Amino acid sequence: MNAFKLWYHKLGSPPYFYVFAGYIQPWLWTIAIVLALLGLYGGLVLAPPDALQGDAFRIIFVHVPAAWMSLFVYGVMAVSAFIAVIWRPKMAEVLAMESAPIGAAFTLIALITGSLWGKPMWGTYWTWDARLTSELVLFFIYLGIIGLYHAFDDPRQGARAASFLAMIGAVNLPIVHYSVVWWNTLHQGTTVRYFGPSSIAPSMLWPLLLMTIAAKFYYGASLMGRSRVALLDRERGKDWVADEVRGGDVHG
Amino acid sequence: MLPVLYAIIVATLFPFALGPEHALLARIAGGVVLVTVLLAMLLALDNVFRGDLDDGALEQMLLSPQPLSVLLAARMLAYWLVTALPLLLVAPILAYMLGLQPAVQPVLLLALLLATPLLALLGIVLTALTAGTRRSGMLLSLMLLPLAVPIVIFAAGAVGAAQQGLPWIAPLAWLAAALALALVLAPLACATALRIALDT
Amino acid sequence: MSPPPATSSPPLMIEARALGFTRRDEDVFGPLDFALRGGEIGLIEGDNGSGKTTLLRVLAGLLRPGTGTVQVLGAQPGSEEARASTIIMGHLLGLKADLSALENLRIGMGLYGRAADANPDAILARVGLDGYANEAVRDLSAGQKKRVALARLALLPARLWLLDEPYANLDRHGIALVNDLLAQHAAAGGAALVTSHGAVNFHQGVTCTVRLAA
Amino acid sequence: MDRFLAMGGFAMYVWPAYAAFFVILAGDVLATVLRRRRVLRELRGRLARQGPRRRPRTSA
Repeated sequence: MNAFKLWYHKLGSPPYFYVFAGYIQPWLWTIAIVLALLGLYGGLVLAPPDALQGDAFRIIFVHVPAAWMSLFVYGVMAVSAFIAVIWRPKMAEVLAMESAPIGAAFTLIALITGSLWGKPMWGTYWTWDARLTSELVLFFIYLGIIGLYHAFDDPRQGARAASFLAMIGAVNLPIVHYSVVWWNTLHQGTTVRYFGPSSIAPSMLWPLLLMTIAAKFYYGASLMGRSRVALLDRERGKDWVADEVRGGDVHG
Repeated sequence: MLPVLYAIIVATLFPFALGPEHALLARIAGGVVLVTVLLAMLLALDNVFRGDLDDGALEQMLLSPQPLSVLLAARMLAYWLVTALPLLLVAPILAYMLGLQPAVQPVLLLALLLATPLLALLGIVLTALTAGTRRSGMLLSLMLLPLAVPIVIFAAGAVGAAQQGLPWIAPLAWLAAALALALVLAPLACATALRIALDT
Repeated sequence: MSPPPATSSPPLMIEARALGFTRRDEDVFGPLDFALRGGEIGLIEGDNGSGKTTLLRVLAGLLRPGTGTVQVLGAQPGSEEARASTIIMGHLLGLKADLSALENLRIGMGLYGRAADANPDAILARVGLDGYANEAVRDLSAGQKKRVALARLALLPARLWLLDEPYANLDRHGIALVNDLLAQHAAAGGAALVTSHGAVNFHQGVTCTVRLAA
Repeated sequence: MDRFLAMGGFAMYVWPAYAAFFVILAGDVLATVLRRRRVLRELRGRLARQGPRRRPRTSA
């Protein structure tokens, strides 16, 4: 426990985090790429076409990881945001604010791939189905957080305000989801099930899991890269940044 | 009175866009009035703290020994009285002009009576968060949309159910519960938000 | 808070130790050490951009100090105890333009309470606004607005005044009025911290000066 | 290979979906790289302006 605390406090210091992130980033990239290649091979080549959906089902190997990541990133961001608002450590602000664009990217992917999948399945690119609608609202929440962050001149102030918004969003998100589900049943809209929980064949499952884990590692890698830049930008007056800029490590 | 005028203008445009067919207008009347009222309230939201921020009165409020959340609760009440109450007065007229069945009018009014204070409370928390920024009307709309979605769904759900002669009390009960919760939490959240937005 | 025994020195109003403030990791003002007791008037000197206003805002509790510590009446700036006895008058006076001078004073009293035996009408007369009580602040001149803010200052029970450029917009009589109010406030055991770029006509009783480098 | 690319007739849905996935993530990476370059250029400019004179302040 004590060692963990020490490590936590060390990671909270920007120069240490900068070095640490630079060290683990290549590893995260490597794992993400290897897993993604394996997952793509399994999903696009090895898995047989689905009995009902034909080859269109192969979209799940990008859609489902993106949809899961859109929520996972939000969770990480909300926890960082909570810490940033209560205890105000600089690192939590950076991690929360640099997570938001990645989460927004995954949400956008989930929306695009979801509608590309919807066209062959439901005959339309967009339907106001509960999942797609919730995902759209989630996208707006991400945009609001990013917009609020950039509306402030001072990044620390912006980060804290946007973190507070992220916390409000975390409370709001389940409410949105359940109200949208209720609204959907009320209007008896299309009730489409992507796939029943029992119908996943193992040949489908393992590429899906690989892609999901790859997406998580990608998130880690991208977050490290973004945080490093953000730290350089925010700590510009500090000596360690000057040393970093003078020193060799200018690419990366 | 600007929000009221705005609501009247928006509601008037709908028949021109959709045609004066009575059945269609009657079906969408409830939803149109709800969304119109929401947009009109949004119009006034950006100015809630602007004046106090520009003349320094907000600083005096922040620094006074009174609890900030109580002062902000008064601010929220004032906003609702000035913006939402006049809208509540014109909303039945607009709904009638769009052809909403008279029997549904009380449900619409009740839905608005619960939805508008809820929107005011949540909207002002978000406005407080943008208090330290430059003019931000568009950003505020973007931030408010996700919070407004459930409110609109439940309020419109009640009106829609009443139009079909179905029981409509459940969604309104949810709105009332949310309002009770927001009445307690929103002033506190607003005080926190304001301190975050104005502190460096 | 109980009054201190008469023999001891007046109570500490502000105590700053190595107080500094940074914005975007750049120093706004360097480490400062100073103390201000009841009955004292402090002057903050410095050029434009040297952080005078920022220092006052830190002391009022509107901004958090970057480094060092500061106590206002033995409490954290911005805490409830500190807020109850501090008032700041900044470039923005905090007057509502649509309301009358008297109504603005009433708002101040509602927020902060009222000093013992203070009377809004008498104070308005004292700052030279006799007969303007019901005039909307919008219709007053810049100097007259400043006088309304000064009247509010004298009316409220705050023991620590933080005044940002109180002489701006004022004529000779106005400057004398500010000095008068400051003298009275100090005589009653209050303290004040005043910013000024190039102290003109400054009050005699300045007991400490805080100099900010640009 | 042609059969693989045809995706059982669903090529016009499957491939754009995969393209969206990778293009958007590549955009995320590219944005970071460009921002890093800009920040470093800015910082180098600042250091050059300050010259060899070090700031007296020590870092936290």
